[in-house]
Amino acid sequence: MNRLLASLATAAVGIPMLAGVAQLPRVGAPGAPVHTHVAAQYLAGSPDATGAENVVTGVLLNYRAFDTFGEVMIIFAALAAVLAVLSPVAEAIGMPKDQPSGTEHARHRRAPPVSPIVAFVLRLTAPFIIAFAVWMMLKGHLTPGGGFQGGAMIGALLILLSIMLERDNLWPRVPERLVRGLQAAAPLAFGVVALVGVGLTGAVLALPASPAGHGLRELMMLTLEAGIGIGGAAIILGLFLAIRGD
Amino acid sequence: MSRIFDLVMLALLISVALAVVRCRDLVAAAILFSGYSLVLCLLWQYRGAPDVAMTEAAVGAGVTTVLVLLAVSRTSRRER
Amino acid sequence: MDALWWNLDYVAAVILFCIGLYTVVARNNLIKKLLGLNIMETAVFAFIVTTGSVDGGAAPLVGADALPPFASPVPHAMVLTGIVVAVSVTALALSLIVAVYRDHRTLEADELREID
Amino acid sequence: MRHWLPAVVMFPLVAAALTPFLALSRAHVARAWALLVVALTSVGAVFLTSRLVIEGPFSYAMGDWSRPYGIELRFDGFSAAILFVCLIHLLVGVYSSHYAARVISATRLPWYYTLLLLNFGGMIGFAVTGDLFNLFIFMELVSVSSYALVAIGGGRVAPLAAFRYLLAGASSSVLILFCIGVIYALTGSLNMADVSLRLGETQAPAPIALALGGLAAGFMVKAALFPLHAWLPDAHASAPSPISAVLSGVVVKLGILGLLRVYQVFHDAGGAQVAALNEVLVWLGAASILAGAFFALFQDEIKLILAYSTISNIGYIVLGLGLASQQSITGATIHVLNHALIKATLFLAAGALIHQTGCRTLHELRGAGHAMPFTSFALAVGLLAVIGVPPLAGFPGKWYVALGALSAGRPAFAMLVVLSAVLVSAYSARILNALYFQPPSHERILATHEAPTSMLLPVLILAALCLVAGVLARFPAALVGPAVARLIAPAAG
Repeated sequence: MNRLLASLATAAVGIPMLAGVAQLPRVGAPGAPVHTHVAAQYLAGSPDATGAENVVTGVLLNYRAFDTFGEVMIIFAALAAVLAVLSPVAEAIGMPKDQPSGTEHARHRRAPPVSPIVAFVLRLTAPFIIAFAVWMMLKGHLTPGGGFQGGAMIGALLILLSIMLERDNLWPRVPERLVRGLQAAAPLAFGVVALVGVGLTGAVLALPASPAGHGLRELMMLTLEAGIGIGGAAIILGLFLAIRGD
Repeated sequence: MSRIFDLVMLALLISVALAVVRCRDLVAAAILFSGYSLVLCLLWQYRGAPDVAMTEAAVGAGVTTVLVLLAVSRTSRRER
Repeated sequence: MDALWWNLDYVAAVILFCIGLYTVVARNNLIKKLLGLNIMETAVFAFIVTTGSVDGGAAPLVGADALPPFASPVPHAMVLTGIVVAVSVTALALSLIVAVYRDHRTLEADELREID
Repeated sequence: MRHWLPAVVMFPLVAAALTPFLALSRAHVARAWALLVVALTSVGAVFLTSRLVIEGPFSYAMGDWSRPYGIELRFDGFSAAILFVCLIHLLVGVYSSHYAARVISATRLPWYYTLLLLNFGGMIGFAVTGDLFNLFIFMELVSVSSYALVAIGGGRVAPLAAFRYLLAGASSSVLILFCIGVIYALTGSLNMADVSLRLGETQAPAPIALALGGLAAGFMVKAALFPLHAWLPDAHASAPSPISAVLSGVVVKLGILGLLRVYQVFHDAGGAQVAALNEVLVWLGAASILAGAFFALFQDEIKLILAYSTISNIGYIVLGLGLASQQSITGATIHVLNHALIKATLFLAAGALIHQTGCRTLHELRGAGHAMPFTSFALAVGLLAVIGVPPLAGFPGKWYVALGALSAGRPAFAMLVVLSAVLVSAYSARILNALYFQPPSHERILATHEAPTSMLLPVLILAALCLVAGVLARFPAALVGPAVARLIAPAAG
């Protein structure tokens, strides 16, 4: 019965979608409004109007920077949410005592030891991964890539390092205030750039377009990229550690 | 020629998605989902969207799969 | 019906969306429902990226030697943000799944329905 | 200071991101910081609303990129709802000090206030943005923080209810994003005003119908309209009471505000399709009124009754939208604002009862009216308001919707609005009967004393506001009037 209901619901949504999608402009048609309206202006004015040869980064950090600010707030909200749901419910009155988290930690500590091959390969490739990620973050406005891709890569690397180093407790004890500061790096970067933008150009999240301001515009875009990258990496590591049960 | 590549990739995408849905073992489903993200990444790279392909590879195949495997390790592996 | 042949990419995206929706509604395991949700999201991202593509279009990098036509950059920016939203929702859903398992020791929707 | 509009959105969000950095694990610092941020943002909201009254709707181009190349924030009659969002978040913040310390574990408290601020900033962003994709992003921000706030109290039901809420919310968000993709493919722009113009010119009825239907369905799930409401009762009942007040008062209204934006975007494009959608909304709204009130009759837990009452009140609002006459949409908008006050009063008062007595069901709460006179008085005022008794806040919204039904030539729905008050008064009477006219059956009822002032003060202020909002309904009606008039005006094309 449940499967019939589900397939009916899926058909009720799928069939109108097919009908609607069929009448859209042909895939890849150069004359479609997608290419002639706003996008044409972005592509035409891109290198000098936004200071980014990679137009996607130009859109993300300049034309629609407010969207990226919202996106950065969402990934931070996910971290706050995961920590709110999984922090140990120990001493709330009338709450059944949650399983002692001590055993949780012990179970992780006795995790199978990391094989030497993985350890060696990781130690070998770690510098190159970091170099590539930092290059992608800082060169995001010229070649494909950007803050968030670099941040995701550094986050993945930190996850690998945390698994390996934690086993023989080389994992550094970072003060909590620094951790929370790094995790809030991206919204902070947007706040700073917005204020500086208002000061210079009189509009929030506006980068100085005048020829004199090009150097400053480059710096502000790099600040945003670095903030998004560092913030993204810290949050992805935070998500991993929180779901694992630290 | 380009049309054929598109159709092959789309067919592969749909078959991997069906495999993810039908697979009983959740760890295998997570790995298949990582493969699904990589096929999607290839398709987008071909479609002229390198930024999106890179993000889908790093985030979709990388972070999502790691988090799903982590959650499976803390809960049950078999889907009844 | 030839419109459907030319927009085959859109049709594939809609098929993926339906696979995901069916999984979310019909499957019993909470993690499988979550994977279905991810398939739905990636299907919409595939649709949006395809709307931005152009025949023989190069990546939107307007460097010195780049030749038009370029793919439209706005769908790429939308999907980039969408992927981040998808991973955020997935991370929260997984932590809820861990919390549910800690309380009820099962992830099957029918068993859970009997409990509350 | 013309930068108030972006400041009102960005300041609370950046402040939310700094909360863990400032507070670390000290809950009182997080709470003080959250209250300060909400208070400052309320000043901005009051300033923006006064500017709206003087100048009429105005907009702000983010990044100095004019329409349609950049993102445009637009403050019109419907955006003035952020005043009520500020008010409810301020009172919930004050209420949460004592309540949250007992119900939520100390390690989670700083994150509780961070998520509350994120929810607050996201809701304001959603109300003022004039860009379709930006609307989606702020909707997701509100949704993610709401899912977590439902589960933060812990307990047996909360995480499961939050997961079901997440699945329903995320599926509808995906459908909404798909429709935004279709609209972008059709018009090549994401700015609402620009899209509205360009949609009028395109001759592709099928994608327009798909986009309109998909967006409406997505926002109906967010607003928990009748057939798509299954996720709401468990989520709103198992959440901590201050969060239930925010969810039922503010977050559910996100779907209604979304529907209003959809009407604005598709105003010129699909005349026939919009009429068809109106018809669907009318019947679903009517069904929601009856179903919500009917299910509320059979619940024993006080917060479940209030959750089903929310579904019933969303029915009134959607019925008002569907009737599409000047009075009915004005009535719907007033009821959006007044219902926020009423449901906040009810959930906070019920939360105070549960917090003091530890009992959740009507059977256990018997006789609490005499043990906690002030809280029960506020609950009684809220219940009378929900029925729609004239001087109180529930009356003007329903009255305008009934008048709108008559002027739209559908007296049956006017009758429905009036007669449904019987069903609503039935479940309200059950609560009042249990509180005042039953001998206490649970020994803890005798031992309880009144709620602490930090919880009692917001509840009494809200109860007073229920009366004030009922009497002064003319002002929000005047504020929203022009925006509604533009919505009703025949299609320009």
